[in-house]
Amino acid sequence: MGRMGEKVKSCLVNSNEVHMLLADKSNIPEACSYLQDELASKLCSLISSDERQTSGAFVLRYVFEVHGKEDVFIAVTARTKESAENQLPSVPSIVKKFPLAVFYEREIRDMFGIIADGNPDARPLVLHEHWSAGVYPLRKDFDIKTKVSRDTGKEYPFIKVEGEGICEIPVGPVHAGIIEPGHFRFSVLGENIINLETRLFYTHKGVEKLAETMKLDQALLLSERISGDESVANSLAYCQALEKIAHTSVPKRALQIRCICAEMERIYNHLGTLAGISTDVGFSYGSARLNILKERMMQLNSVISGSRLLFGVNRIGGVGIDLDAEKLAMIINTTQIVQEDFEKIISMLRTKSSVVDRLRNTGIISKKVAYDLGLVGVVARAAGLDVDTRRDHPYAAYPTVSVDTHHDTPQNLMEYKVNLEKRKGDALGRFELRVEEVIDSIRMIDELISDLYDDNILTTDTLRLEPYGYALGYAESHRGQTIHWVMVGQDCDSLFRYKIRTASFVNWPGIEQAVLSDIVPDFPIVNKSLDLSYSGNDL
Amino acid sequence: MHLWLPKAHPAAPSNMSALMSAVMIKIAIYGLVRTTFDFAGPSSPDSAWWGLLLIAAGSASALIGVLYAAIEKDIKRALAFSSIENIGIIILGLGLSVVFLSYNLKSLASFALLASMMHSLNHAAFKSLLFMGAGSIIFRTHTKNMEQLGGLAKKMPLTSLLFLVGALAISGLPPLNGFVSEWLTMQALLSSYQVPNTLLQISISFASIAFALTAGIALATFVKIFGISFLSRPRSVHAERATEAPKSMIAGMAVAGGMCIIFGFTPFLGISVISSAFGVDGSQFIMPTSPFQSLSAPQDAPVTPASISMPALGVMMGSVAAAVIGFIAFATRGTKTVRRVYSTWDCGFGNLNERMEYTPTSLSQPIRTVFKSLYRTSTSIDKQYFFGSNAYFKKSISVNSTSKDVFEDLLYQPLTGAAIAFFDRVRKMQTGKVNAYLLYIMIALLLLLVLARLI
Amino acid sequence: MSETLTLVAIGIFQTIAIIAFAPLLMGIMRKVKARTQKRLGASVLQPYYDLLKLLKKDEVVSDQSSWIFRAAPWVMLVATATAALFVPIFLPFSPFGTAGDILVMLGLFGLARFFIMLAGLDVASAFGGLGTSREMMISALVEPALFLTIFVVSLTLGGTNLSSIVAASAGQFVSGVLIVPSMLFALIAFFVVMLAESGRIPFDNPATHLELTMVHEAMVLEYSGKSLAMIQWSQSIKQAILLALFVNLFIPAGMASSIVGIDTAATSVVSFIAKVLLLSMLVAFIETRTAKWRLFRLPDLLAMAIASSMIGVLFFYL
Amino acid sequence: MICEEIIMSHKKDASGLRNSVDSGDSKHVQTKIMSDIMRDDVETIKDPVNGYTNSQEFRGSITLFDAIPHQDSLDKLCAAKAIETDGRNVRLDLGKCIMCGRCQQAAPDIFLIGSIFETPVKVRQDLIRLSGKLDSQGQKPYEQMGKELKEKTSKILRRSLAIREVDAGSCNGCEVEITALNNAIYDIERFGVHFVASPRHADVLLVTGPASRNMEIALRRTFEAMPDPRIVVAVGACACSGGIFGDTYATTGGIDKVLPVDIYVPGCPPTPQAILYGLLLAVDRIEASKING
Repeated sequence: MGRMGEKVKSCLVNSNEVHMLLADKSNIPEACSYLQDELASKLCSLISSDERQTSGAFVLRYVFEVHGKEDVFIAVTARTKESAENQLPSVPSIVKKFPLAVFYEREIRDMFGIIADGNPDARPLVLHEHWSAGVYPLRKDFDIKTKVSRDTGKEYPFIKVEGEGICEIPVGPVHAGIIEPGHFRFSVLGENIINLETRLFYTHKGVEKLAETMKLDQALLLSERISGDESVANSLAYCQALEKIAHTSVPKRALQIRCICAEMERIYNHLGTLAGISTDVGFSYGSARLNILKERMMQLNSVISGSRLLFGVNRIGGVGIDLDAEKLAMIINTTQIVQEDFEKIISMLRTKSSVVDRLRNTGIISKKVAYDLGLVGVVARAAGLDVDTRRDHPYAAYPTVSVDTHHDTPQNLMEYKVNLEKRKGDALGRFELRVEEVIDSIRMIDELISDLYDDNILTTDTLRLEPYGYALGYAESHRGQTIHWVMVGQDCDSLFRYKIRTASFVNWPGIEQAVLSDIVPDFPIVNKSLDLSYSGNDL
Repeated sequence: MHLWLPKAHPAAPSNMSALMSAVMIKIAIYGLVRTTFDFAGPSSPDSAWWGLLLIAAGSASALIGVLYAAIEKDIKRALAFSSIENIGIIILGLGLSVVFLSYNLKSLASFALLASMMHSLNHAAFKSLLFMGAGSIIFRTHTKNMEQLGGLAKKMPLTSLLFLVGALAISGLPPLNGFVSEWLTMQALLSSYQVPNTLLQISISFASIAFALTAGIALATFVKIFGISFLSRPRSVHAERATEAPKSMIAGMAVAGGMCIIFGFTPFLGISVISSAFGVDGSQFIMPTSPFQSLSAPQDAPVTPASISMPALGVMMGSVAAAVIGFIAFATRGTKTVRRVYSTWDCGFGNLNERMEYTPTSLSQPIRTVFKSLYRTSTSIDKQYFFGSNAYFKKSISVNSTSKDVFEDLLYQPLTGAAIAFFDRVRKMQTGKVNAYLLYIMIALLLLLVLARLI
Repeated sequence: MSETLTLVAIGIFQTIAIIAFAPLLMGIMRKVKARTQKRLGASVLQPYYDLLKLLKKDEVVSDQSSWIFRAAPWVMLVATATAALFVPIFLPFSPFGTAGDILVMLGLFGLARFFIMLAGLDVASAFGGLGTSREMMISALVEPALFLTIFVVSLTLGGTNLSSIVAASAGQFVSGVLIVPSMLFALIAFFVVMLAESGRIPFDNPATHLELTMVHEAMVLEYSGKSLAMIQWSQSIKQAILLALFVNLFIPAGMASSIVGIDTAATSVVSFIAKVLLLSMLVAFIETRTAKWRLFRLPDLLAMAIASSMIGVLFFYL
Repeated sequence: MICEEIIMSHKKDASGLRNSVDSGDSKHVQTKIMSDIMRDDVETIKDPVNGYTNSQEFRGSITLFDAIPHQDSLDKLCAAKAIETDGRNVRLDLGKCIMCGRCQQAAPDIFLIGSIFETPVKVRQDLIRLSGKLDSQGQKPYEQMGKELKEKTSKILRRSLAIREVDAGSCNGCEVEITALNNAIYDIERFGVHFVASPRHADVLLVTGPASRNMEIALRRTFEAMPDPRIVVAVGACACSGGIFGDTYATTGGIDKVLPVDIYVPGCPPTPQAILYGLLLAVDRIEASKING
């Protein structure tokens, strides 16, 4: 940290997190660049919190994930406050170097009223144009019950593509299929997509603000409902953050059950996505068959957790469900049957030239775009980035499972690296990767079950939290890395700030890049193959 | 007494000049017919090459003309390209006639000639209608660029109705006149199996592909021209402020539209005019003399020929329409349904505007893509970014697409240029009074027919 | 005179039959599709329930639409129902054949299509335009494929008059020479054209719910109530006509050549129904087996159909 | 339980198929696949509403017993604020309940969670339980007034129901379950129910989520775009009342704050059976009294 020495006021280490407090907010861009360039780390979240009551300023934390072997997160922390009455606080923007920061900075401006100086995109993000100005919901002085008046007549300024013959196709927020709401504005010349802009946050329901009014256990239920199909991953990240603050050790059996459920979640969602891709290419037979398998998995979910979407699996300090021998046998049987059927259906899909043709070279996300935008999960891996939170930052029982068989031996690793370079980042690549992950997940479940500890499912320790303690919790959902930052309140039973950054939030900007070489009718395939959550993004 | 071209708008081209053109072009065709049949010598298989040449030239001209009409965004130029297409079809019929004559298939030859001449007669009717309609549009909106038009059906209801008649007719849809002559041409093409020369037979079947493709694209083209100009939302202030064309213009179009309908339902009127004008021997194939007699292909063939009867078709469509209306009324009896007006479905976003409806360029883009080798289009996208080459922050995007092409430069530019220059000269004859124009049309038509009779 | 009247009565009867049973055919195809997807599927009568419901529902029309939008469903239904008059169905001839031939039928389909494409543009939505522009491309290419198929058929069977060609086809089958190479190639082309014309996979996905991928449905997104019912009905009539034509042109087995006896007529009716059912099941089954093609690969498929007919032509001449 | 049945029924099937996949010969695999397609054993369950039970563990309907709560903080316990208590009586709003099961753990003498789905209702009040008894304020006068109109509606829509689904801010959980209605197991199509792309074609507006503020206008516009007669079905706790997301700056607290709701389907998320029940109830194909279990 030599070069940054005098600019860093203090440094604090908390398990695998390094928090460096900057002396002045003007050093933010320099510090961030330093972390990316010198330490090969990647911006993975930007957290703002209103700590005016406790420390007299808004605090911004730029969280970096060190890329490589070490399991370390570095948070650049800076403070900012209103310099004068009626003037919004500001920080220097980092978008010039970090294009992925644009969504974060726009979000912080909407929710906290902190301006990012130098960000050319000053359009509202979370609070749509009809919200009246001067409303900053995540500030502590904003009451959650406030009903903000509605302004009329304002329009969101989409980029207007100049040129004769260009027309715009507005799609959404109410889509034709059974999907979540979001608005897509295509500028097209006939079938060719010239530009695409997304307008999201239709499902914004104030999750982060709501969490601040809840007790810890209630917020756990909320975290499951950030995105209904990622309930295990999100609640896991939340629980792990709290357990990290309290330094609680969770029983091993609970950790294993967490992993089993996390993998089951991955399986049923990947099956759903693959079925969706099959529907979107108009191959209804494949989707019908895959949906049957998905239904099987969901019925299994219902048996083991009491909820078809695996709600209620995680508890702070353990899990809420136990798996007896009967249930374990059922998991093994069902996954085996699903796997056999699945392999059969996939081998059929692969022989259908009409299916493969529609996926190949559709929705290409290059490695450079994936890196620049910091994409995560299947999308990033399909583009050739070697990222997987389960392996890079092992949590729960993943250290004991062979998550990634590619990194076992040098030969495998070599082969895998070559394979990575060949990946094109198209819909077919994402399709194949999901297929692979389904099989991998079933293997991991087998491994976990065969090695299941006989132990408690909930820690017997009491949760020892300290006021305003904070930590990062993270997990790899089927969409990719989800990172939650939890800061407990003064009474140690409520939340002071809960910042959720799901995989979808980082992956959404990728879609605007992915469609540029495609035609309009292929957009649904691109969209489905990226498998993005709106609710997890909009919060 | 309406003045058609106020002096304040000298740039606005006249629709009447265009109408004249529709007739004048036929004089050139007439010249070709006479040359062909008078100087091509006695009928012998050796002269089939001339027919084949005409077929080739006709089908190529038809196809290329319609392809250019399909992507054109200037309404007058689109109609001009469509004229090239139709002349192609006329020449194709002529060529067929020559080929048939060379093999001494007299009845087929006269049938093909009839098809060709019917088409030129019909073309005169619907193309003058369309040109007049275009003229009215230009007169009221001061633009001939379809990118600026739209929504005129509500502003100019009568014009839109008449233009629709013309568009349906030129697309060869029943029960209008365009269908009759296209039917005749198709039958002439189908009869080509009677030519005892395999090479010719196969060549003609290739011409059939071109002809059918032409017909298919022509339909798409006129969906585009009518749909873009008259339907959806106005794309510019000019179109927004448009009002119904003056009565005189409507009257002119109504005459031509009436001809499209009359020649459609009673093709025998046109046939008798043509056969008397050209002295075609009508005895060799069924010549309908009464409204309900059907029109048939020549009976050289060993099997029952194809036939249509347009009046019967009209009666049938009418009775089916009555039956449908009756059935729907019966099926919905007892239930009172309401028709409510609400904005177009916008996926819940609201604020639909004229930028969110299809433009003519976008509409024809799939066709442009399919035939891209013929168009050689180029599209350049210019993107400006906030941070140099950082492609994630777009400042502005502009698109420029062109469809310059060798065909256009070498062949059609001079041709259309000459045509437009010719129309401009004709325009000088205008006096600005509608009856004078109508008189011109009648004189021109009569002259044509009388000339034909005399020579 | 009475014989003419009988003929007319039979003609009207078979036309009404095809119009009335067209939705049933749609229902059967959906049922087959459902069964191949391991589903029970809707009742085969479901299309009728849908139509009846729509007839009783209110309409919501766009404030941007003009009279074209309101006229289009009527024109569509009248044009397709009139086309049904020309098609020989149970018998190898239609008494209305003298008024028009297969080209008239195509012209009527073209008329219906012209209006629905205009209706797509009329409502000023991007989706309507999207559907219209795709339909423009497909229909422009279907036309030559279909015309060339007719070319082959009329060369082989003589003329374009539906009654005479269907009769000729039936006659040829009796004499045992159905397998004419040119007809085989025409059959392939006609099958492709039939899929394209009735908006089925791989051209269009009749079950799609995505505005951006639709062709036909994108143009009718704005229709509701009675108008929608008419459009759906005419769509099913068109499909039924094409299936009937396919069956009668290429597999005329079992068709009575005249109306001499009750038993031959009955055989004719039964065999026709059996053939159409089999064919519609085949179409539904093929739909299960293929995905929708990329939009700009469809011209290749139609080009293949054109080429196939052209080969048919060559076979006929050489 | 069901899973076991499924497993049993497929064990034989699966073992036979594994051989085919392992055989390696691609042509062989092809023919096997072909024969597999041909053998269209229907997976659809007969009566998804009554003849089909969830797993024993499933958290569905809640029964309320007449017991005096011994815990003061019972109402503070519920994350969705579904429980209200004055110390003696307990008022449970099933329209808010997210089926987390915390109340049963805290007070098993009052709450019992069953494995059957909670029954959809036509009147919001019917979702409120007061110490085991149905709230007597259930009947509303306007219900009687609109009865004739509703009967006409259900008569028209009885055999054919087209659905436009709108997500008004849900967590995607309800969407997963609504999508499941289309799969071969539930196969909603056989009831004449299908999903359509355009609200112009729709009879039912199936809404999920707490009607987020950002979706409010779009939701209204979708409803306006539908032709009469039309039915609004609120799916899930969020749609019924705002659920765990409640009534905040970003939500409106239930679909009935925005649109007139005809059917409330409780649950978080409701099972496909429950949604199907709600749809059939909307067109009177199921009698409201025929509550299973």
